[in-house]
Amino acid sequence: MAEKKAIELLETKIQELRELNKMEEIDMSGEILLLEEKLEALKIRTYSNLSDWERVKIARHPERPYALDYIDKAFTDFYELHGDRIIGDDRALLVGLAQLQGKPVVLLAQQKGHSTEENKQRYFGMPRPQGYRKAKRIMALAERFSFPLISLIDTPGAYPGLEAEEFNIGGAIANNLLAMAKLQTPTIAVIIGEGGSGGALAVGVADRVLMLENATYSVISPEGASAVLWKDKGKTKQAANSLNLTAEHLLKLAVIDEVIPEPLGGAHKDPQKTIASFKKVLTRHFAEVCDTPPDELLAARYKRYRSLGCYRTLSDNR
Amino acid sequence: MAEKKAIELLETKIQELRELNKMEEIDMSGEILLLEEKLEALKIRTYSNLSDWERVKIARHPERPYALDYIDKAFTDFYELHGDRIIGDDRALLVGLAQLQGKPVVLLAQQKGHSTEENKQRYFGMPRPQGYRKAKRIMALAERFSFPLISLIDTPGAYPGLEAEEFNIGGAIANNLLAMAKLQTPTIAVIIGEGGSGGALAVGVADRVLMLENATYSVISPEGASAVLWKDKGKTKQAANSLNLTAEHLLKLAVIDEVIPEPLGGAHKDPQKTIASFKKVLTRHFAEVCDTPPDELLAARYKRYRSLGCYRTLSDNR
Amino acid sequence: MAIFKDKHYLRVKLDKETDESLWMQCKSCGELVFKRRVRENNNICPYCGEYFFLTARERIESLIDEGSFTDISKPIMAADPLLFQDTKPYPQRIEDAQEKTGLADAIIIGSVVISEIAVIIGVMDFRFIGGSMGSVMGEQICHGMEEAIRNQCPFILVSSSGGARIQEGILSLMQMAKTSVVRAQLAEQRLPFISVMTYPTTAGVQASIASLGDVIIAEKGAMIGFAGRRVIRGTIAEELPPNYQTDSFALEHGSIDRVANREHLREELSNVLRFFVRQ
Amino acid sequence: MAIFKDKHYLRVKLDKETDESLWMQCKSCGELVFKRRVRENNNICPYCGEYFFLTARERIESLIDEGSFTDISKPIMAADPLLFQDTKPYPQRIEDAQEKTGLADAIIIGSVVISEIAVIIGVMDFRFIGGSMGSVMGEQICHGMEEAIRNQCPFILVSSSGGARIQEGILSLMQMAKTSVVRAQLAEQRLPFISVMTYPTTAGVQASIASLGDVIIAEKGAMIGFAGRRVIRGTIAEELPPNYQTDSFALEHGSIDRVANREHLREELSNVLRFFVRQ
Ligand SMILES: [Zn+2]
Ligand SMILES: [Zn+2]
Repeated sequence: MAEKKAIELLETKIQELRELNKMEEIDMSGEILLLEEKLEALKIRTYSNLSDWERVKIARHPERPYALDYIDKAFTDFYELHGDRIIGDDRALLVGLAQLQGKPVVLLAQQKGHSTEENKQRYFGMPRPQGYRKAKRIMALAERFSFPLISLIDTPGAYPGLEAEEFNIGGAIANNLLAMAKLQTPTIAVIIGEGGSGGALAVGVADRVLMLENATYSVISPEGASAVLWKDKGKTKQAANSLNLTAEHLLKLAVIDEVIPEPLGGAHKDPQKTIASFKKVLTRHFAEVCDTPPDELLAARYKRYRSLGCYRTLSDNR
Repeated sequence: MAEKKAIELLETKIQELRELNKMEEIDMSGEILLLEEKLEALKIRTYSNLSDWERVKIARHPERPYALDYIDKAFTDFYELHGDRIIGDDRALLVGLAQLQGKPVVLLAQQKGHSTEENKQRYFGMPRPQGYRKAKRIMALAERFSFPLISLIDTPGAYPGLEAEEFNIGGAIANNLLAMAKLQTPTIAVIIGEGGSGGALAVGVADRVLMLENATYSVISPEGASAVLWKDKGKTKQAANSLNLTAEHLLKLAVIDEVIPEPLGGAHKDPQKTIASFKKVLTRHFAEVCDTPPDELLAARYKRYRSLGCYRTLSDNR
Repeated sequence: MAIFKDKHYLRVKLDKETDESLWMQCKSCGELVFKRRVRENNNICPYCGEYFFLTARERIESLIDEGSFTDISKPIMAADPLLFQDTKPYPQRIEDAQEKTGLADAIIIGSVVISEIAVIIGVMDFRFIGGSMGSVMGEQICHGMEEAIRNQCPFILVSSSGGARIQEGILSLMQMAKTSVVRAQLAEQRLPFISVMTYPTTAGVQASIASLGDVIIAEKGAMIGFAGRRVIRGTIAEELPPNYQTDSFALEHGSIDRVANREHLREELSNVLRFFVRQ
Repeated sequence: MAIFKDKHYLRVKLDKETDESLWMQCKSCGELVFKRRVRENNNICPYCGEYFFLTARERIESLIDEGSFTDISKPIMAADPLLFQDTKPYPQRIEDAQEKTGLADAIIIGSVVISEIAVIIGVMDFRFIGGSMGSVMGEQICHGMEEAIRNQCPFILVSSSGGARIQEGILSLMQMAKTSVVRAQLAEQRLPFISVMTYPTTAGVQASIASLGDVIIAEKGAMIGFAGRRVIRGTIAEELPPNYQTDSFALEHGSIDRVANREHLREELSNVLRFFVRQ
């Protein structure tokens, strides 16, 4: 905490010196360089050892870039498609066509709101069955036209509510898992913020799963785990550290394929840099999957998910 | 009208004579035979020249056998499946598994209610989107397991109401048409009562379309046509006679493949005989479609629907 | 039926009424407008933005690269299979509609170019017996899709229809199935079908081909739905929301992908087509 | 872990508590009942009809032709990939559950015969950490489906689970995907999958494999849904109907095919299986 204050102070100081430096008669460039080095060192010391709970907070940071920021900057010609053709149009899970490196792709994007009003409309980024069924409809479109499918995942979870249950949200999620298992087109999922349980996985079964450095992906929120396992709302940090929900952990567990680096302190410190980093990693994987014959992709996808899990074999004489 | 009264009187008289005949000392069999012949002649005279409007009334007769009567008597082991997996379970369009001649089939059955209470539950036989989507779900099941699909059609039409519109009933019907066009399994549709426009067709695209003698199948009800075309509610009979909605007409128009005979006066006069007649014709077609390779069925189905319609070619010099 | 003298029988003549006077009064805002100005403005009132009907030919012109239209409609017109007569005989009704519109039936099929992309387009004309779908329209739509398959290009259908052509009875109902089976062929060929719903896209057309687009775009102000207000009130006396069956209702309830203003429809089509056509 | 001495480590021992006394009091009606009578009655109270939990092994016995059960579960048990510790270490929790239930984990896979039809069945046991799905359950379900493919026979899954095994973190979430990809193989092979939902079938299990049955049958009294009452009230303070997430709620809202009483479940399975198995 003290370190963060120091970083802010240093940043202000450097800014001031830069202003001074603009006047012709004053040359502060030496001092500025010195301070910048100090700042960088301090930042590294502060941010490179973030606890898992700190990363949870970064993943949820309200100024963190959301799906549409990536869509605007890393893709071109986003053409949103609306509606599940059945009930409605979910605003927490957007779908549409876009171009990536001159190729058409289908996007699935979980989108949080920046304002209270927007969050109300977007159910705080928690998709309802309408959203998942819209996604499923658009998967069929992707398959028909061999458009690669790219999911941007950022949700606290599927929306918990009476309406969602009435419209069989569990069945909607299950059917998306099945659809993505069979989908005859290249698929990439990127967890850009919160990967909230089944609500994230429902658009996250893919040939490549990438993850921002400070994003999280978990079977339950730290708050939920704290309440369920410890029966104590105060164990949130401990739960966060136990759940192995950061990109670093998930890479080790072979759940994701690559970690997309963020600027020191998190994506919100430099959205532009983050999105550039995102695009760099994404396009590399994109080129790979687009160059792989569909049959191979499906076989590899099957193998990947079939082998997920960790258990011990029992010997007969134990 | 007078003839119908005469028929009833004769029927009562014959019944009385039969009672008398039971007494050992009285032999009325000659008289009975005579009266029965008279009755038969009268019935033929009365019923074989039914007007189209009279057939509409027979098709809607409240004592006419409904889908479940056919299912009970002409099939075995009906195992109903419920729900569209999305919104609800429609009671006007039932689906399930059953056996026909020892073979498993999938049934789609539009079911009217016999009582006010039942009709309320079944929306007077008018399916809602929930029903059409349940049917679509079950078509996929039929396809997966190569179960032939048999539809029993009996509806005034799809349910017109706000909820139905909100749940995109038009889209639901359209998607069923598309699904039935492609369905990789033998399909038979039987119009057993009212074939009410798009609501009937939505389960009626098939390799064989059969129709009870007094059933109707129409783009609009006579009442609707009267109101729309004549702007006069009194033109119902005239509309009925113009619409060509009886089995006889539809056979000529190549919309249906065979007319299933009903007892004189209509199915409700002798449901058992009607169902036997139904079963006889159905099983013949059933055997045929089951013996046809799927590719051939699909090609023939395509050709059938592609060629429906009637128009004139314009010559260049007209 | 003198209008069918040459091969280009489907060429739209200017609506007579339009030519009778130079000015018209907007029914919506009451302003007196110079007709040509309205026409040049896609039949949108320049004062209040109210949309007036476009004829099929006007619609086509408003959507395509200039001069790229070739009429490829099949040379067919309605028969009278049922010898149908309501307040007038069906053949008479057809002849009247042909005289009024200069069209053989309620749809034109064209080979056109939109933003340099060749497409086959079908456009309905509401003036022709309410844009109703009978055997001719069904056949023309199928023909259009088959032409798209032959040319391996996208198919666009602009709907403006109250539903089935009652005067052809069951045969008009069967056009719902007929267009659906050919639409399945288009899907099989992985060719895109863009459905544009305008005022009105209802009943038999909405419950079949119009709802089967890979992408469904509604024109602002469209009416979209299955059962009209009158039917619902007649059957179940239900209270209906003010936006019932409007474009916003359809979007809110997830039945369509997008809504576009008439003046942006061309750009809209150009934007979506680009994804489907490999340059 | 003495219970794993022989190969038949999954054989269910009688629940100790059950053996301590001969009588039990029904929580629902308060009647004192002879335990054996309850057991013989499918764990249904003979007085009020209340259902008590069935162990996995009891469930199997209640559904199959007598003596037809062979345990074909994979010989595996939970690892501790995250070194997870809440109020106790995860390995300890596993050991406690194993001691209590005589099971290696919360599911048994069996090769059984139901009405003379050979099937592979998977049955969850709620006593084992709430029937939660971790790596072992995911693997066993996949193994069961693969055995069904090998034998070209139907697969039945009887769910009783509160959801994912939190102690395995993301790996338990991944079991939803894992079981779904193998389920796709079963579909590819055109083999039937009958999902039976009992009390409770919720969260991760309901939102994956349990909802993917060709036919879904709920046991009367089941709880079916994604988010529990507590979560919903905690998040949005919404009023919930009294039948929330009951079998009747699921049936009414179209999420399941059928509801069957426990005593009819065997007949129910027999009835449905007959359609899918060519004699
Ligand atoms: Zn105006
Ligand atoms: Zn009791």
